[in-house]
Amino acid sequence: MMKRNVAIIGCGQTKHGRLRDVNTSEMIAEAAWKAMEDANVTPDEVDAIVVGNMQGFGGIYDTELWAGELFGAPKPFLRITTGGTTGGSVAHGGYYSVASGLYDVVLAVAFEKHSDSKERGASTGLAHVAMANIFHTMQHGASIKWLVSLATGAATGVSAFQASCYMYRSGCGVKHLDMVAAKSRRNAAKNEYAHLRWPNCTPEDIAKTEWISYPLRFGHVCPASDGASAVVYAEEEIAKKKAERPAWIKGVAAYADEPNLMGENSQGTAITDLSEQLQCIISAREAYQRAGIKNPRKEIDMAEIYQPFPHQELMFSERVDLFDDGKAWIALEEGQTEIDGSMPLDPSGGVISTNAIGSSAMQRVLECALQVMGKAGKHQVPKDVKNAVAHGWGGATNFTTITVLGDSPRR
Amino acid sequence: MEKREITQVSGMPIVAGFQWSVGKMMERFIKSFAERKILAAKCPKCGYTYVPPRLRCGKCYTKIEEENLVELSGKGTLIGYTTAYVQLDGKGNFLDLDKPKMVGAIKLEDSDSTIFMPLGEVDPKDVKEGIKVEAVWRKETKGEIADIVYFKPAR
Amino acid sequence: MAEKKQTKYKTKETIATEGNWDVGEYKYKAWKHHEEFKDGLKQKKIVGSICSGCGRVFVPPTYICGRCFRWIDERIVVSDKGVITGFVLSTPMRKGMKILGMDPVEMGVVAEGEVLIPCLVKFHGSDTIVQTMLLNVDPKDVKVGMRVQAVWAEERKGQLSDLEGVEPIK
Amino acid sequence: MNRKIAIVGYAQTHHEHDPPNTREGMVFEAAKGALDKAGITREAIDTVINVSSDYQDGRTISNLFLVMAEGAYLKDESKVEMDGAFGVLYAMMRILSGNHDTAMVVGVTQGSIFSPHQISFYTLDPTFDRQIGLLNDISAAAIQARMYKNKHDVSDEQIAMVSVKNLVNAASNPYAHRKIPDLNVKKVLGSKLYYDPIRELNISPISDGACAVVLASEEKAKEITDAPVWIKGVGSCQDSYLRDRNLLKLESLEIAAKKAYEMAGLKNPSKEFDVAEVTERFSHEELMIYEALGLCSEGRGKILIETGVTERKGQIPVNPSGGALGADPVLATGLVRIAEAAKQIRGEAGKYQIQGVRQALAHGQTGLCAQSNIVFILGGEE
Repeated sequence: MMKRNVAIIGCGQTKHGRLRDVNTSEMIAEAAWKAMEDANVTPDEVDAIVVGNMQGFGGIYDTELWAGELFGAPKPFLRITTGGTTGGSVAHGGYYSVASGLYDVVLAVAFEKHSDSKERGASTGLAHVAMANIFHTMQHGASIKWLVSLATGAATGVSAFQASCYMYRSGCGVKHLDMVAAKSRRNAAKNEYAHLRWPNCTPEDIAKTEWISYPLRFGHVCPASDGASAVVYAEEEIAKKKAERPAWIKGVAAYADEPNLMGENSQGTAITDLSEQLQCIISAREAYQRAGIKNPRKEIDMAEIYQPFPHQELMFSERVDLFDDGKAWIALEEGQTEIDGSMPLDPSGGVISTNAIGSSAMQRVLECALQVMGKAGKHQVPKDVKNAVAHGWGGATNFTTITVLGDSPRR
Repeated sequence: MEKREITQVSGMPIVAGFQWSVGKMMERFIKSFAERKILAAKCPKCGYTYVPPRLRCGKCYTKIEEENLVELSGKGTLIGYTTAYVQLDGKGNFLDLDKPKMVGAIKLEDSDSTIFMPLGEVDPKDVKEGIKVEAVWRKETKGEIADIVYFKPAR
Repeated sequence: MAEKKQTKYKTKETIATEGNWDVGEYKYKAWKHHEEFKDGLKQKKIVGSICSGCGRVFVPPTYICGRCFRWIDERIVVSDKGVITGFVLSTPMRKGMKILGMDPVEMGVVAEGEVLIPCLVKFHGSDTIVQTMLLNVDPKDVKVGMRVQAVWAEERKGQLSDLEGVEPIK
Repeated sequence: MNRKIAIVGYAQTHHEHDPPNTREGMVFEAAKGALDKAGITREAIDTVINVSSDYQDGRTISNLFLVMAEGAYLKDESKVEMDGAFGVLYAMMRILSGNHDTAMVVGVTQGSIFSPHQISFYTLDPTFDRQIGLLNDISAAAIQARMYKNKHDVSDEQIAMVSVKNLVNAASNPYAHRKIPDLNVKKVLGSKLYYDPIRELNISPISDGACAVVLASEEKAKEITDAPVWIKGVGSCQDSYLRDRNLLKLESLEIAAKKAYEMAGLKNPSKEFDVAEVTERFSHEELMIYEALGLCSEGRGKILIETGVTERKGQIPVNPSGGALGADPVLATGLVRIAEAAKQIRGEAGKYQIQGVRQALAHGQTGLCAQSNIVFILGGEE
C-alpha cells in the first residue's frame, strides 16, 4: 500500500517561562497562530486540530472546549495526552490525521501552564501520577520515614533512581551530568524561546549548585515552565506549494513498556534496570525502519532528546542508536554532541532548560523541523541537516515517542 | 468471570490549588467592575461582540485589541434560565438547596455572547424568556467578579 | 567577560482567579495484593506472585501478567536477600527542614544529619524490584550491585512497616 | 478512504455503580473479551489506543498503569482523552496510514470514584464562568432543555418518553446499568428535580464500566472473521464554547453527521440506516440528536418519540440497547455505542436485536451541552 507522504510546513511556539500576562487559552492560541502564519495557511484551510496537555497540572479539563474557538471552531478536535510524551503523541496524532487520508492540513498544538498550579514547580501533577499508589501504600502501614525518604530522596520521581542505574551501567560520573547541563544552558542562550538561558555556562558553574539528592543537583534539573508549541502538517502536494523546504515526517513510533518502579496500586513490575528503556530501543528501530534509515549513526545529522535530567541525554541518545550502549559520555567528552559537533544533541537547550511538560515533546519535533528547514536561527547547527530524530519519554519512563524527520519525502 | 476481592482506598485530605492568570484583557474587564462597568470586545472586522472580552474573534479570526473594548449598559435580555434545587459541593456531591436558586442565560445589550448569572429579587413564576434584566452590583465594588451579585428583572 | 548569570524568562503579572481540585476525595479501588504481602511480612516472608505462562515472579504480588495476558493466581515466597539495582542519597536531614508539611527531625522520625537512602532491591527469586530504604550503611559505600538482606521490625504487626528496609550483608 | 477498515471484535463489562472491581480488572476483562470475540491473541494487535481521563480516574497519566491490563506491553500505544468513539477514529487513522494493520481501543471510567458532574465543572472558563460557580453539565443542559422546549413547544411528557423508551429497552440488555422495565412518564416526572426541567430519570446514571473494540484493515479483517463490520463513514466536529454557540441546535453534530453520510455515500440518511445508537446524556438531547442527524426537521423530534418511530419496532429504532440513559461509563460510553451498533449488524443483540440491520449509526459526544460530536456509519458485508 503506498503510504501518504506528510510534512511539517509551519512551526510556532510561545516564549517559555513564567507567563502570567496571558491566560491558558490565549497562550495556546498564540502558538497555534504562529504555526499557521509560518505555514501561510488560514484557519479555514486547516481541516482538523489535534491538541494535548497533562490535564492535572493546569487544573482545567479539556481546555480546548473553552479555548478552541480562538484558533478554530467549529472544527474536528482530537485530544491526545500521554504524560511526558504528550507533545510527541500530539505530533504523532497530527501526522496520522494527514497520513490517514481523512484530512489534508492538520494543526497540532501542545501546551502546559505550570505557574497556574499553586504548588511549587510541577509537584501537583508529578506527585499525582502515583497519588493513588501512595494513598494505598500508606493505608497499609508504610512508615512515615519511608514517605519522607521518598519525598526528599526521590522528589524527582523515577528519574532520580534511573540516574544511579544509568551511571552504574555506563560508568559515567556526576561530572558528565554537569557537562550535559552546562551544554544545555549554553545552547538555550541561543534560543529566544527557552526558559533558563546561561551564556557560556561551565560544568563548574553547575557543580556549585546544591544537591537535590545524589546524583542530581539543582543545576542539573529542568524548570517548570509555561508554554505552548504547535506545528502544521500538510499532505505532499500542499506541502510543496506552501513551504520551500518542508520537514518531511519519515517515520514515527511510540512503544510502551511495563511501568518502571511500580504497577497499578504499587503492585510489582518486572523492570529492574530503569536505564534499559527497551521501549525506546524498539520505537527507534521501528521509526528508522519506516523512515528507510539503515544506519542511524551515519544518516541522522542531529537529535533533540527529551532530557529533563542530564543522564537522560546520554542514555536516550544510546537507546536511539546514535552511540553504543554506555558510551555516550565519550562522545560528550570529545565534543561530538556540541552544537557544532558531528552529532549535535539538543541545540535548542533541551528540556533541562525549558520544560512545559505538555509542550516539551512537541518542541523536540518542532526543533528538529526547524533544523531540517534551516529556520532555527541562532541555534541552527552549522552542518547540513538531512535527517533528524526527535525523542520524547513519559509515564514512569515507560513511554517513548520517536519522530524521524528529513528534507526529502520517502519514495 | 472470577471475582477478586477488592479493598476501598480512601485518599488523604489533599487539595490541589490553582491560580489562573487571567491575562491583560480579562484583567481590564474584571477591574472595570469597580466602576460598575461591563466591557465587551467588539471585533473590528465582523462586529461580533464578546463578553467577557478576548484577543481573537472566533468567527472571522481577526485580532482584537484593547481599543476595540466597548462599554455595555449592564442591561440585557433573559434568553434562558433554570431553577436550581441542588448545588455541587466541590467534592462531587449534590446538596439539596433549602431555597431554590435561579440561574439565567443573559444576552447583554449590544453583545453577542451569552453569560450565565444568578437571578435575584424574582419569583420563579414571573421568570419568562425575553424579559429585560439588569445587573445588581455589590454596595462596595472592588474590581472582582463577585461585584455582580445577581441580575434582576429591569424596571 | 560575557554576562555570567543565568536568566529566567518571565512576564508581567496579571490578576489570577482561584480554584481547587479535591484529589483526596477520590475513592480508588484495589485488589488485596498488599494484604497478601503484609501477611507474609508478619512471618518474615517476602511474598510474590508467579505467572503460570512465563514464570516471572512479581513482588509485591501482581494479579495480571501483561506478557501472557492472563490472571496470575499462584503465590510464591522469595528470598529475603537480594541486590541493589538503584538508589538515591538525600541531603543530610536538619531540624527545621519542612517535608510534606512535617519536620521529620523534630518529630523524631529521622535523626539530625541522617542521610536517607531510598533504594530499589531485587530480592533473589523475584523479577521485580521493591522500593524500600537502605539502612545501617555509610552513604559513601552505597553502590548499585551491593548484596543486601531484609531488616525486619522487632515486633511485626502485619503492616508494610514490618519490613523496615534492607542492609548490606557483611 | 484509501483502505477499508472493519470492526472484528468487541466486549464490554457489566456496567454498574461502584461494582466490586478495580479499574485494571475492568480494562483487562474488556480487552481480553474483545480479543476472544475476534478469536485472536494479544500478539495479533499492532497498536492500542487507551481511552481514559486523568480527572475521572484521579490519576495524572491515567493510561500509565493500564499498559499491561490493556494488552499494550511493547506495543505502539497512545491515549485519547475524549469519548471512546474518538479513540476509534484515532485507531482508524493509524490503520489507514499503513503503519498498522490491527488496532484495539480500550475505554474505561469508574464513575463512582469521583462524580463526573463535578469534573464537568472543571471544563468551564476558569477566569470567569468557573468563578460564578453555577454551571455544570446538568444545569447547562437544563438551560438548553428549557430554551429547546419553549422554542419548539415541547412538553415535559414528550421529553420523559425518551427516558421511558431507553430505560425499558435497557431492561433487556444484560450489560446496562439502569433497567426499569415498568417505567412510565408519570414516574419520570415524579423523580427528584435537580435543575428545572431536568429530573433524576432525565439524567444518565453514573456508571463504572469498560469497553474494547478491535479494528482491522480489509485484508486482516477477512482473515480474522467472516462477519466484519465495515466502517463506511466517520465525521466529527467541535462547537464553540458555551457562551458563543447556538444552544438551540447541536450544530457540530449536524456537521459531523453530514461528513459521515458523505463518506458513506448516504443520499437519504434517515432511510438508509436501520438502527442508531446515540449518546444521550439527557433525555431532551435525544430529541435534538434526531434533528441534528436529519431524522426529522428542526423541532420535530417530539413527533418521532411520540409516534414511536424510534421505538424498537419503529421505522428508525434509536438506542435499542438503552443508550447512555441506560448506562454511562463516561469515556467508555461512545465505545459502547459502536459495539452495540456492530452487534445489531452481526445479529448478536439478542432480545433487543432489530430485524434486517444492514447499516447502523453510532454517535459519541463530549463537553457541556454536547459541544463535541462524532458520528460513525457502520455496515455489514454487501
